[in-house]
Amino acid sequence: MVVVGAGGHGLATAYYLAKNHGISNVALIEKGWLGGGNVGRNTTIIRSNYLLPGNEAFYEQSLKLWEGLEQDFNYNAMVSQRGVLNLYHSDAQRDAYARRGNAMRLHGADAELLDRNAVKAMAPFLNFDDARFPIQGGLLQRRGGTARHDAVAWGFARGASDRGVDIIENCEVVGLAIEDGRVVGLKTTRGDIKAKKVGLAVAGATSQLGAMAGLRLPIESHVLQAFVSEGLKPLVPGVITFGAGHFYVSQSDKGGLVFGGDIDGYNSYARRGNLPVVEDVCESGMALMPMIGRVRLLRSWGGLMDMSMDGSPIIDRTPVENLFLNCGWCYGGFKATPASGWCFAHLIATGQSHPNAAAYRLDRFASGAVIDEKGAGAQPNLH
Amino acid sequence: MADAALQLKARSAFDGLLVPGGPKDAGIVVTERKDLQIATVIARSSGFAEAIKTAYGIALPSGPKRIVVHEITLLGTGPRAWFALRAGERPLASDLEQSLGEHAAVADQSDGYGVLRVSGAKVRALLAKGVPIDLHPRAFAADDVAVTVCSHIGIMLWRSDADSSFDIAMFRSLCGSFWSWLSESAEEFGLRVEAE
Amino acid sequence: MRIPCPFCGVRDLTEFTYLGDASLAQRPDPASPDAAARFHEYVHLRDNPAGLHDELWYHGGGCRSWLTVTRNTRTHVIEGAKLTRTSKSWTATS
Amino acid sequence: MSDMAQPNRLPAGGAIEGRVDRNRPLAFTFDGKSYSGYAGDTLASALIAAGVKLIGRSFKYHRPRGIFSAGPEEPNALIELRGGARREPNTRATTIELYDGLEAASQNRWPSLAFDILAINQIASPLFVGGFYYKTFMWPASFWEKVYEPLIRRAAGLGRASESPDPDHYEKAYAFCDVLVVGSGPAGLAAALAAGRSGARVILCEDDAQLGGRLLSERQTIDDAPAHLFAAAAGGELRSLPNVCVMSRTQVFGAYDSEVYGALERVADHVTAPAAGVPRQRFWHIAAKRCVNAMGATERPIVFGGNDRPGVMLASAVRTYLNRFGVLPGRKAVVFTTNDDGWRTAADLVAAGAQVEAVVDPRASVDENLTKAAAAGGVRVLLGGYIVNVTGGARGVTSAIVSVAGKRQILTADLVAVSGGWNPQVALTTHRGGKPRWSDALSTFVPGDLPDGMTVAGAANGDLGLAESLRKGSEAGAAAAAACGFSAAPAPQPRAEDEPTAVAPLWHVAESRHKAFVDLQNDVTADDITLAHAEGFRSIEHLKRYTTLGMATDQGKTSNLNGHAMMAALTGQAMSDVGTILSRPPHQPVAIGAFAGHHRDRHFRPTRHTAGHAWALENGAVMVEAGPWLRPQYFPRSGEKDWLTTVVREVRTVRSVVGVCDVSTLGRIDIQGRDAAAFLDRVYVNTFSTLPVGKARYGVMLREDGFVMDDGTTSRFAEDHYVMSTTTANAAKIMQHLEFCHQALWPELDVSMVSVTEQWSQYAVAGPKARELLMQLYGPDVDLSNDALPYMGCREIPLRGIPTRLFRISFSGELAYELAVPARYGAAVLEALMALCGALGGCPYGTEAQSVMRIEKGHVAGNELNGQTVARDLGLGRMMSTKRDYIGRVMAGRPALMAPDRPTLVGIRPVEKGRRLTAGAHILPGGAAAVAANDQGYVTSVAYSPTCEGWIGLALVVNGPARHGERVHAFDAMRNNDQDVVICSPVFVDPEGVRLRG
Ligand SMILES: Cc1cc2nc3c(=O)[nH]c(=O)nc-3n(C[C@H](O)[C@H](O)[C@H](O)COP(=O)(O)OP(=O)(O)OC[C@H]3O[C@@H](n4cnc5c(N)ncnc54)[C@H](O)[C@@H]3O)c2cc1C
Ligand SMILES: NC(=O)c1ccc[n+]([C@@H]2O[C@H](COP(=O)([O-])OP(=O)(O)OC[C@H]3O[C@@H](n4cnc5c(N)ncnc54)[C@H](O)[C@@H]3O)[C@@H](O)[C@H]2O)c1
Ligand SMILES: Cc1cc2nc3c(=O)[nH]c(=O)nc-3n(C[C@H](O)[C@H](O)[C@H](O)COP(=O)(O)O)c2cc1C
Ligand SMILES: [Zn+2]
Repeated sequence: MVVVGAGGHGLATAYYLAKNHGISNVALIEKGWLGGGNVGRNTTIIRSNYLLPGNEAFYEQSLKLWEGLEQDFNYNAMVSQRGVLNLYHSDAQRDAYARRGNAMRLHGADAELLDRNAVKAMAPFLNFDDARFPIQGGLLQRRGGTARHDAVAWGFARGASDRGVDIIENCEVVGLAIEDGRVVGLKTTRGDIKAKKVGLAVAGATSQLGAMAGLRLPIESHVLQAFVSEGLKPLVPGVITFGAGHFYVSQSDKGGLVFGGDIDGYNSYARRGNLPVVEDVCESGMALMPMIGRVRLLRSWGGLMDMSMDGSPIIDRTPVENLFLNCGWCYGGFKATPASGWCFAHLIATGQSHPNAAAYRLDRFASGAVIDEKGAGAQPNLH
Repeated sequence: MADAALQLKARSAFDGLLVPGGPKDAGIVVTERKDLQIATVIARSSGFAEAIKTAYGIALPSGPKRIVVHEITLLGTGPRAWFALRAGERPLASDLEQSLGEHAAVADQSDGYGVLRVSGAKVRALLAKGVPIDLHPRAFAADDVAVTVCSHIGIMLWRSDADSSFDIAMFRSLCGSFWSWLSESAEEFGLRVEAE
Repeated sequence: MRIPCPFCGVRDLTEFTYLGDASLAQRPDPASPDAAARFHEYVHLRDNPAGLHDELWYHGGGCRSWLTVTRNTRTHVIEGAKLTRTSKSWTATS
Repeated sequence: MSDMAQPNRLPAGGAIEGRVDRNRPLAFTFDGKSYSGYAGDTLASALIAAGVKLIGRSFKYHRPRGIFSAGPEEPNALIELRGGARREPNTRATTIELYDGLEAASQNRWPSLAFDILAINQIASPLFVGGFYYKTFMWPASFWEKVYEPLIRRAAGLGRASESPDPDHYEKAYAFCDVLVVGSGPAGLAAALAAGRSGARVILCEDDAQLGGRLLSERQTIDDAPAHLFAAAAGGELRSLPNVCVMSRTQVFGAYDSEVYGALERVADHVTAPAAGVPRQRFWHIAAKRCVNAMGATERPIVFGGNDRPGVMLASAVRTYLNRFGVLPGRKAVVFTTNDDGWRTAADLVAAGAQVEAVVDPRASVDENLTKAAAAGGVRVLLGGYIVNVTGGARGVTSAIVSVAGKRQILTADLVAVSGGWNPQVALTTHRGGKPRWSDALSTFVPGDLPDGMTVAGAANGDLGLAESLRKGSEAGAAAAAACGFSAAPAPQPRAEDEPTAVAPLWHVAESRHKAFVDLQNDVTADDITLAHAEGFRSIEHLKRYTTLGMATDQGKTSNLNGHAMMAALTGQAMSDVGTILSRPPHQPVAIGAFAGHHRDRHFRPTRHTAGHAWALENGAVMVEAGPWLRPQYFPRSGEKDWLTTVVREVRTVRSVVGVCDVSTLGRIDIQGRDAAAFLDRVYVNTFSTLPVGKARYGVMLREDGFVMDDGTTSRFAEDHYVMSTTTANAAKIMQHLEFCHQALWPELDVSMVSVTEQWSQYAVAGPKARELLMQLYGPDVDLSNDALPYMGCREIPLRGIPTRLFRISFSGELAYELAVPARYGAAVLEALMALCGALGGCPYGTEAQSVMRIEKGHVAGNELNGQTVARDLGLGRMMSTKRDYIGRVMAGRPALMAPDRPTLVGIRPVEKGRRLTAGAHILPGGAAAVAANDQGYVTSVAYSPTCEGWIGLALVVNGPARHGERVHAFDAMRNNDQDVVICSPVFVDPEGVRLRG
């Protein structure tokens, strides 16, 4: 069996193939260095505060897996449940968050709706007095938080490797061998590989791999930037997201404020963004917490998002037999890493969708059973 | 009806925002152009160019250019769109409608925009703080027009006839925000507001 | 990034809004017998190439034109841009 | 001048005296103690003058650290500048221009700089090796969360940010030029002169306060005069050219697409606080046709034991302190250099009167001019030598232990000047994806493929000599100008000499036994590199992330190459295969406030005001954000105890008398053309071509994927003239959508649209006395009877000579009109309306009352039009034309969107009378368990209905319409408001619509 892409999802898939299904004859093929894709460049937020039926059970499974992950793979991924606070700024937004919080509770997840005073007690430095969009309260998931992105990749890699998975770096898949509608192997920059089953977990490169199998997919690749400030003594507790602009922030274990905002908004494979988004993010940051004016932005970078048409992922078989697809994570797939690996491994090993990922079908766009949390429609750059 | 309403008082877009005064040697001088009739003109057919020629005796330039005919200033704002202005009370939209007939869609916008004349020695330094286009005379000539965005606010911008002087039009509802940007940005140069 | 609007000249990215692949300007025939399948492809499926990409941008902060821009998605270099409006293309000035 | 307070200041009039302004002394404090320096000093040079060696503590081990460099690459001397709300953590003392009253404090120490308890980390340091987080702090399980993590977090970071809003303001600005020159060393100045003289528009950005780059730091000559005079003269000429803009204190920090460069101008960082109206910093977007990158090079250190002690300094920095600032960083020095350039430091130290114990150079032989000059200065030469350890402590270096051919000797010294060669600053050449190229000759990376429009000149390109920098700079400047169509007669080259620059590679003194630092700021040691290698973190990107090499505020400017070369040695790879890690913008850290400019706090986004805004404020309205607009939410009167009392009163007044509401924020689009009707038929699900002139119709628009996009009424004023209204929130989006439909899909249609939202102020007049009120306004000549203006009619009616439009439409369900008047009369008409309204016993009402009344009528709004609903879900399915195509028709037919069990609009009422409903509650079957499997929908909107005398709500519920009368459960754990509710019709008031036709 071959899994393509040693990002978080590919690594977790290989790990659970070996661990849950006893399948260790797995090669994990990576074109660069392991963990160098989105798993190594995200803002590390983990949470399960989703709204729609197809999503919430999956993300809650993922959060539960995070909670036991370090003991499971014996590596410190610095899972830190310091809470995720989504701010709201209007009555309508409050009600939308109430809807979401209730959906979470129905799925057994934790959620609390805070009013302005409770938010102020938690984060007194936020802009309560001179705001264009005053803070009215927030939806808090205390079990949410962050995990150390690189360590997650390394932990899964170590765990998979210990269980016999071959991780092959600097090896790019350049073609798929398909016979009679069935995948039988791959062509790589380091030679051909035969395979009974192939799972694709290549995030931003999904369309390119899909094209090798003759598939046109409901995916666009977009760049998302992220930012880190110089290291600071503790300033921001947990994760805070701005509800009236594009800004989310947490503080890394090294003291840097790690923050981000919206995607740049156009198709891209360049892994770097442009100034308008830098400005938009910093404007939002200064609207929300003007104490960071003199904090210096240290570094910015970008990753390639596999944006889907409804903003939700795909974990499914494809029209090509034995070719499996894991993609569409948009900018929220880090938190999904454990459950994505778990469910994708389940699908590849058993041929059946895992119940928690059953809605992530490729044909849902044709059928209309889309999972559109934002209600933005078939326009990836709006999700 | 009651007497008070008999004289419905018109208020200009910057009413209450601009207060005349300021230092004599100010680097920036601002005046509201209150006395304007404004209309948008959209060409509907290929007969438009001919209709303009018949009505006004000129060929319209293509591109974002300004042309003045019969006291009407026409600003090219889009491939088929013009922004028309005329000083004074005479209604402009209905005049244009009559002369262009079915060749154009005309809408009265006299109330929809606030228009400022911004001038002074520092005017380009001021506009550089918000306008993302090159206003150097080599790049933005006397009859050039730009529809652009300044400080998150959509504007139309063109040179007025005097040196170092620009006219800027923006939606009426945004005049307050535009003014807060302009007055803050102009502070270091000194700002004087003059009545029209 | 700056986009060369055929009407306005080269303008900053902030003036534009992105829609996506230029094929979105080719709406399928709603009367065709396989309209459902064709609309599904039209609305949802994309080539998403790494390289040259024809794409639709709206110059909402400028001349309000829809543009078809050819841009390299690997380098962001823009090869050209034209008005999307093509058929019956009369100009208002000649 | 002998100066007790500045013991290390070189005397004025000496062979080397520096160029600070001794007539302008400046006072400053460091850790509360007072010092003095001179105008022209940096904080670092002033501290050196004052004899302060210990500046801070290192990140991980809390080791004492001093000043290492004289520029922005500084890894050690980070301080907190200023205090209170202006506190700036992690500020490099080497880049801060001294100003009078400057306050600085050391950071990352507790309780004090000299006595730092966390320095225990030094002793415990085997635990703190690279990657220490990942393997330690694991067991037992709960210890990570409860003990280790909080500990690590408290120890993390360096400086303390201010916890109050930044009091200064920032600006953004845009600049355009033919040629951007980055850096004003000899290369940059020559480039700017060549381009500027040709007439091209040139911008020269220099990070430093002064132009000149290395010319300010060296004792070289140009045209037989001290080189800094050339810089001054060049600056003068450039400033005199009208087409040239010289921007000092301006760092170009990033190269972005389409030849856009980001630059930061520090307008007021060199003064106590910005003057009134002056921003602290200005963030420039520079669009340049060409760029000459002349950023120079950064000297690289060597990794050896104790190389982090205060008193170990880059050799070129020593020269800067001597020649530019006139301060002596040490009295007894050892120079450790792998290249000819380092020898100059020995010469300059001698010239300044310091003692140089030795020049240690690992090369077996060097140019004999160097050794001769050293001997002449009384300097010992130790060829084939290495420093293996430096001893000392918080008070600085005490000795250097040198090994020559295996023999060790101890040299007493208080200064160790080190040079491992020079690294061209390639950053800007790589921001857009370019990869640097390895140069064996220079033992470093030089620019490889360049981004469009950029050339590199001078030390940044590996041209290290002075004459060469001048020549290459001027060639690059002329070529850049020529590419923009400008040329000038070639001018004579300034006369200068190339200094010797030979270099041999040396990264790490392997003999060192003591802690040898690769990354001084992040405390990454040589052992950490070895450990990373052993653990398998061998690619330089893994090395970086595992050890944090190059991830500190200096981004590895002095450490990356050494670390990578050390890893290459371990893996046996060639440096050309190892490559470099990606450098990313910003080149040097940039304050977040600068990127925001004016757009912070309440200026985050523009605010749109209607013409009635002032009136609303004067009349006590509580305002609420509605998209970009502010609208009156309600108008409290004195004595009303809460918003609900007010809103109930407003609703009752409208339903029983009359009320007026400002609805100017709705989008209004003027649509004209022969094909306007056909066009509307294609964008709305229902038909507008059949709408008679003088009538309005409610319409619903879909996205192409079949979901509802927007709704509103569109009125027909002539065969070829409609006015469409959109929701406030969607106005801009709909305009864009219509333009798309026209320009991209159906350009053949004769239709045109333009927003007229701003042209009109619009007021809803609603209630039984609405007609009476409007008749009073228009006067007796205007007929407003049901026949003259029936329900859903619209007319243009002049009001005292003003053109107005009157629409008989109703959102509230009452007899209602919307009156549109040209916006300049908006305020006056509102005042007139309100006077009349008050006289009739009516009142103004806001968005809250409007919302109550629309819920009472079962009208959908934003909460229901949330992008997840199709027309059928909202009870609007019957409007969908079956005869023709329209946007979204085909996709709305997808099976899942036609499914009969989709959640569909219903009304709900509490079972328990008087109980409050909450929106966002989920609907479960009566008595069912609160689990996801039982989730059947949710409550979208609720209101207290004075008309129904109780709370009512709208909900989307599975099979809703078939379930009227059913008792279900509303689950609201968020508000602890679980309760049973009864499903009912969504129309609570006047279902037959008698009132609105009245
Ligand atoms: C800036 C940023 C911020 C983010 N913030 C968050 C967040 O806070 N929370 C959250 O939940 N999510 C976040 N995300 C999203 C999340 O990182 C991704 O959704 C997730 O990591 C994607 O899955 P992955 O880890 O498998 O992808 P990747 O790590 O990108 O893995 C894909 C791998 O496939 C490899 N590959 C591609 N093509 C080939 C080929 N032809 N042959 C071999 N290998 C190939 C790639 O090199 C890559 O290593 C963020 C993403 C970014 C970029
Ligand atoms: N002999 C040697 O081994 C050796 C080695 C290196 C340099 N040098 C000397 O250095 C000089 C090289 O000249 P040069 O002009 O190439 O470099 P320079 O170092 O003299 O000047 C570079 C200038 O660019 C500025 N700068 C750097 N990054 C910037 C940015 N992002 N934005 C704005 N400004 C920025 C710096 O502040 C500096 O003033 C020569 O005098 C040469 O003799 C000699
Ligand atoms: C959570 C997180 C924290 C980071 N912290 C730092 C940091 O403290 N210093 C730093 O230089 N880079 C930091 N980075 C950014 C990385 O250096 C790097 O830019 C990112 O992994 C993307 O890789 P690339 O820039 O090589 O493409 C951080 C990245 C992430 C995802
Ligand atoms: Zn344009």
